[in-house]
Amino acid sequence: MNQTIVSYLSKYEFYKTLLDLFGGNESLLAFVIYLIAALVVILVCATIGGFGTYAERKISADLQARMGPNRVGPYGLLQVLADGIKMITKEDIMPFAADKFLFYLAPLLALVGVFATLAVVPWSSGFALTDLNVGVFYLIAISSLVGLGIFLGGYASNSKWSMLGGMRGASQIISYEIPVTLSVLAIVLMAGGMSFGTIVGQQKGLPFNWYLFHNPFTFIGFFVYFTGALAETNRAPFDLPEAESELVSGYHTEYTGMRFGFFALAEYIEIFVVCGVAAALFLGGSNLPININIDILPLQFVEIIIFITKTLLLYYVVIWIRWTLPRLRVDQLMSICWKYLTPIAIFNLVGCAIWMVAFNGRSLADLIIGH
Amino acid sequence: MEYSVGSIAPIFLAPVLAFVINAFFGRRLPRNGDWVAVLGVFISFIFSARIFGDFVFGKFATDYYIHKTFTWLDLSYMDQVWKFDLGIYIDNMAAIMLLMVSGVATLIHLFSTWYMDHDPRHGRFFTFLPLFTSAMLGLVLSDNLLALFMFWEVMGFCSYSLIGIYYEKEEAGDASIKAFMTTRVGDVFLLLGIVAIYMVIGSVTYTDIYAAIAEGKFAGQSVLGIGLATFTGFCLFLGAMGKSAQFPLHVWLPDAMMGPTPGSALIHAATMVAAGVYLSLRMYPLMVAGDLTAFIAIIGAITAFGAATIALVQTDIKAVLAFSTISQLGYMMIGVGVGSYNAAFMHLITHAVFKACLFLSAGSVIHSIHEQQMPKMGGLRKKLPYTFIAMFCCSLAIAGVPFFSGFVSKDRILGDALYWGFMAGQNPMLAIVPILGFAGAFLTAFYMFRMIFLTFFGTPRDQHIYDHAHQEHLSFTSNVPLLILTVFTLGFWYAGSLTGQGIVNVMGAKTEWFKILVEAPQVEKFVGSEAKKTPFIEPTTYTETLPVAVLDGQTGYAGPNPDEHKIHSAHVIGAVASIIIALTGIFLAFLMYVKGAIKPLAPKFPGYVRTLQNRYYFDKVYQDIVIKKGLLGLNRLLAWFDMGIYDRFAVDGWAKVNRVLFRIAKWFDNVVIDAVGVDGAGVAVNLFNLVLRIVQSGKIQFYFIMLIVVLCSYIWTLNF
Amino acid sequence: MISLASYLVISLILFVAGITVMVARKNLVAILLGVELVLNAAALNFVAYSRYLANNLDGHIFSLFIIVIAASEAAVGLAIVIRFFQIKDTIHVDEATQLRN
Amino acid sequence: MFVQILFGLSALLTISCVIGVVATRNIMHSCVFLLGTLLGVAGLYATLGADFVAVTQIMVYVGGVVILMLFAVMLTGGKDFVSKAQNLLGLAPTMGNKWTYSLAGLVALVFVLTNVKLLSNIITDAGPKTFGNEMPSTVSQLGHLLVKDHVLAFELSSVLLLGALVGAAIIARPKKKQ
Repeated sequence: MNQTIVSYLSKYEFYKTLLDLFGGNESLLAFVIYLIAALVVILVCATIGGFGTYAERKISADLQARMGPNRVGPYGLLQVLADGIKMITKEDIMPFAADKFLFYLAPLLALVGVFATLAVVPWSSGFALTDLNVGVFYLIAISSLVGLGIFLGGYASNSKWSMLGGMRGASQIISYEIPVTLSVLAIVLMAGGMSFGTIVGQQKGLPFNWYLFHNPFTFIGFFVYFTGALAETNRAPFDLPEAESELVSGYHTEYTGMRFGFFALAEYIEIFVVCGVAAALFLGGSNLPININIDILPLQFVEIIIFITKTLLLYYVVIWIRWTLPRLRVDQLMSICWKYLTPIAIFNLVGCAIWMVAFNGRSLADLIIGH
Repeated sequence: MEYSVGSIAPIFLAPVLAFVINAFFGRRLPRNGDWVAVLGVFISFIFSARIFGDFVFGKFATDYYIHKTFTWLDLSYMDQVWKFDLGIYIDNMAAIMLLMVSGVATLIHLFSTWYMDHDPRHGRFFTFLPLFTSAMLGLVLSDNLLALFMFWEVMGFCSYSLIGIYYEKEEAGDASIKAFMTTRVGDVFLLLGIVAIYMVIGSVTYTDIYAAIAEGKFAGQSVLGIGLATFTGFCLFLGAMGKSAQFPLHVWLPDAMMGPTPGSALIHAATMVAAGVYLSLRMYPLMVAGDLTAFIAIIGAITAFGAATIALVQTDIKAVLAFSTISQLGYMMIGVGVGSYNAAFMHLITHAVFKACLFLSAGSVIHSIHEQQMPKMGGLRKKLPYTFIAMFCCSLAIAGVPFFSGFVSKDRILGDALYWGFMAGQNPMLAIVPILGFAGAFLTAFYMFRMIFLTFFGTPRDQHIYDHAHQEHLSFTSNVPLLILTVFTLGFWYAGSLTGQGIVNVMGAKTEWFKILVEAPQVEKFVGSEAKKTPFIEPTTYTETLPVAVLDGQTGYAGPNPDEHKIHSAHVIGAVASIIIALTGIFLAFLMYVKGAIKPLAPKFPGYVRTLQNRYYFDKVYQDIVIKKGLLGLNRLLAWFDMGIYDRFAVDGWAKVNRVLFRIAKWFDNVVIDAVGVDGAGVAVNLFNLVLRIVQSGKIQFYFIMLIVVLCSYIWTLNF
Repeated sequence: MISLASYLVISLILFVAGITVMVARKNLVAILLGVELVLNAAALNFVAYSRYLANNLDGHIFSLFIIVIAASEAAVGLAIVIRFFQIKDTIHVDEATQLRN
Repeated sequence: MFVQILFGLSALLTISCVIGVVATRNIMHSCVFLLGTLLGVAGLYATLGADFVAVTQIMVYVGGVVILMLFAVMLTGGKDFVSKAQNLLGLAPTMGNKWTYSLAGLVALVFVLTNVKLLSNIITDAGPKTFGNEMPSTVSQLGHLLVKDHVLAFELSSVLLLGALVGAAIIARPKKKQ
């Protein structure tokens, strides 16, 4: 069975108390725990997604020596709330020639795809919603729903800008899935398992046990993954589907109000998830930077904080890149994927396999220090 | 003595590595990476030399061999064992062969760096040359027929690429396809033979085959009414015929000179064509078990003589050498056929050395004067002194003049053939083999010296070419390889005595080392040879060093032969006869082409000469009969079937049938309408067409429904 | 407990729908869509049998290969459809009656 | 309990979407319903303990096939057709109207019933045999099966995929201008 938050909690005494409270009905208790945990995760992520817009504006302002939002609340922190209220109260416009069914469906698909990935994000060693044994694979698979949502959104709007944006988005996402998957596969190969628990568990201890520093191939692989992930989330410099200077606003040109909000939210949460995966796969995930062998509940919260810190640092890098690099052309985008990233990723995969055989899976640091 | 895989594998892997490097990065490297190729082959030469030294200079017993295997493919499922082993098998023969192949290949690579310099296909050439060498080395190293077949095909592919390297020339393209397709005929049979062997004994490893022969597994089984040993032996020999250019599959080799000359030297003279002979020698017990020796001898004799006659009239210097290669391969096959096992193998080695040298010399000549036609040469002796020395010595060797290697090996074959044909009490018709052999030897001496005299002696026949020829200087890449090879055309390297007849002993106790080391496999020894197999990775613990005393004994000999005396006298007769024949041939050539004392005989037999110039019309016959009449005819038949029958009857037929029906209806309409009734006929025709149209609607989906309906009714009828 | 029959019924529905789509729709893409449904029905059956009848995972392997084949079938089929559209300017299946030109 | 609920939801999704695929005229909507069906089937796989197959199903279909189909629909105009031109006296089916739908459904039903008849003695068996109610990870077992027992099919499928890749690229390439 897969490890889940329920199976983790069942180790503790208070679980028995809770079980008594529910009259010994384990299924019901598990359902309630899952419900609460899922709600918490979704709410936290939605908040993070919302604050993503705030962070974006604040950091861009910082990079351009401006002030950024500073009127609503202290340091403009309540700007998020104001934006949300504005979005909800806006008129929901449906273009006359739009395909109504798909027009409604598209933002939901995007949002569902992102929320579904949250199920396997390894917040900490115990507090993952579920630790699927095909976790990484599942994450990559289900996140392609976002691409589908973007494509359908572009199509359903029945507008040229949207259509172009949607097609660009779909082709970009399915292309960049290949280098991303290949570089993730290299890590799966090293860890010997597809569940996040296995992968993160292999990177315990000091930073040189992270897969980032495991061998030269994984080091390159991290950058391949990160570049590909940027493209998959339609972030600059790969934000061609919504290139405002060419396509007005791309696939969500015709969307207003909360539907537009769904797209935006999906994008920001996806960035968070992708950064989280990068942190879990390459940067040691939620592990403490020291090796301790005690398992107490408060430690889980420390682990969550570590994981979120790493993720947010990467999140900062993403925003930093957006406000630093200019946008690519379409042909450059494709040639980067197919001519550079994919071959490099394949090379990395083969290199990792050879490394595994040649050095018995030991890391570079282990080889240097280990004797 | 422990051989780890690490000390054997570089023989094969170093050239492969060179190939990989040159294939992927060749263009980026200085000089297109030709030095990588040379280095790779040289490494394999060093490792081969070590093994050769251990095997030849008395570290092991004469019947020692290394056999290491690993499981390549394990498809065992439940309790069915189905797995396939690959491995390394080195015995004396393989050790000698390895040294020869890697040594000759090293020199040829070295020469090629000079010859192919500034050639537009430089890089491509140096990509395929090491691959080719590695395939040949792999073939020698491999311990089973399937691996042999794989390397065999790799070599076929390489030769295809190297012959067609100037693919923009139409002849080169044609020649490469011809070489590929002709050898393919043999290869199909080779594969058939391998499969047949696998079906019977469940393994294609040499040792297992030998053991199976000894245990009599082949006896009593038959395929298509032919004894199994005969069938498999014949199939394997057909493969060997294709690769070794034996009559009637020899047609590809003369055309193969379209490639660069060093390529020809490596492929079509020294090593690849020897693969066929090597296979025949490896499978010699099978050939004996299948009573194929007489057949092999006759094929060899026909090839030896026929190719020699064709070589008489060739004017292209490379064509003469190509036909002499075919002819010499014929001698090797005679050797296999008449049971002269070690002489055939020795001739393989000596021939490889002097033929490589001859081809390289020809390359040197061609490179210097940019001309291949001998009538335009002449007097080049002064311009190309080193090449002349090399070519002259090699010609002496191939002609069978004493003190040279050709004499040692060829005369042993001819002596054995003489004994076999006349004295062994066989069918008197088989005397044709030694007769053709000696006649071929005479012709060999004649045409080789015709070539030498036309090229190097006399006065320049084309002054312009002569004046523009470069004066040759001693250089490490251009003619030192030639001279090194020339040194090894001397006889004493091979026989210990200069003539092979025991007249002058040079190397003491190991005088007859070829005879001691190389002998036909004694199949009985291999029964239960599983124990000698060692796993691939662990260092082998199996050691069997022989006390030195045994080396001086006669272990290598098969035992006292009651006919020893007869054989000896046959050898003496053969030696004397062939010396006389060779000298006569040389002298005749001298008279004809230097002195002019005898007019060339060609004008007196115009018809025959034309036949020879057309190479006995083999190409024409293949072209006209096999390809035009056979394959093209078949194609035409199929096309006719397609167009004439299928199209006309099946497709147009429907239309015609419809039209005919309409016509009938019309007739019916016109004739019977008044009598019978107007509407009836019309409706009938309509209905008929309707059924027809429903069945033939051209709608995929309707077909699909029909499919399901038919399938359902089928299942339904089966089950109820 | 869920029985084997319930899976088979769902697979049956998928299969019937697939055949219906394949036979009834006129759009070439829709026909390919029906093929996917049929293949899915078969794969579902394999996995269900693997769990309920057999004692091994061979059914999973089969369904994996079915997925592989479906993917390549879709790629090639859709390529053909697009090519057909370039030539004929329509993807009506009844237009696809010629073997040449 | 979870499994039963998941089964119910997946079955509902599958069946309702499959009806959508058949019933809707809009080919684009058909594709989206197909997506729902495939996700439902993935859910059914999950209830059968086939975790790897389920995720592969999502990966290949959602990420690949459905997007490919949507692209194809978009590139070819996305119309569905109703044609009555080929009506042959009402005898042969005219494809694309309600009669065809009924006929096709009938044909398919007959086909399926044939098979049900064949397999009826198997179907009566109940209760999972493999693993009981436990659902252990199948990933490592599948890996071993793929490279041991089914290695030939595995290799062949890689060749097939390469062939499909190259073939699709060549077929769909726009015509060169003469």
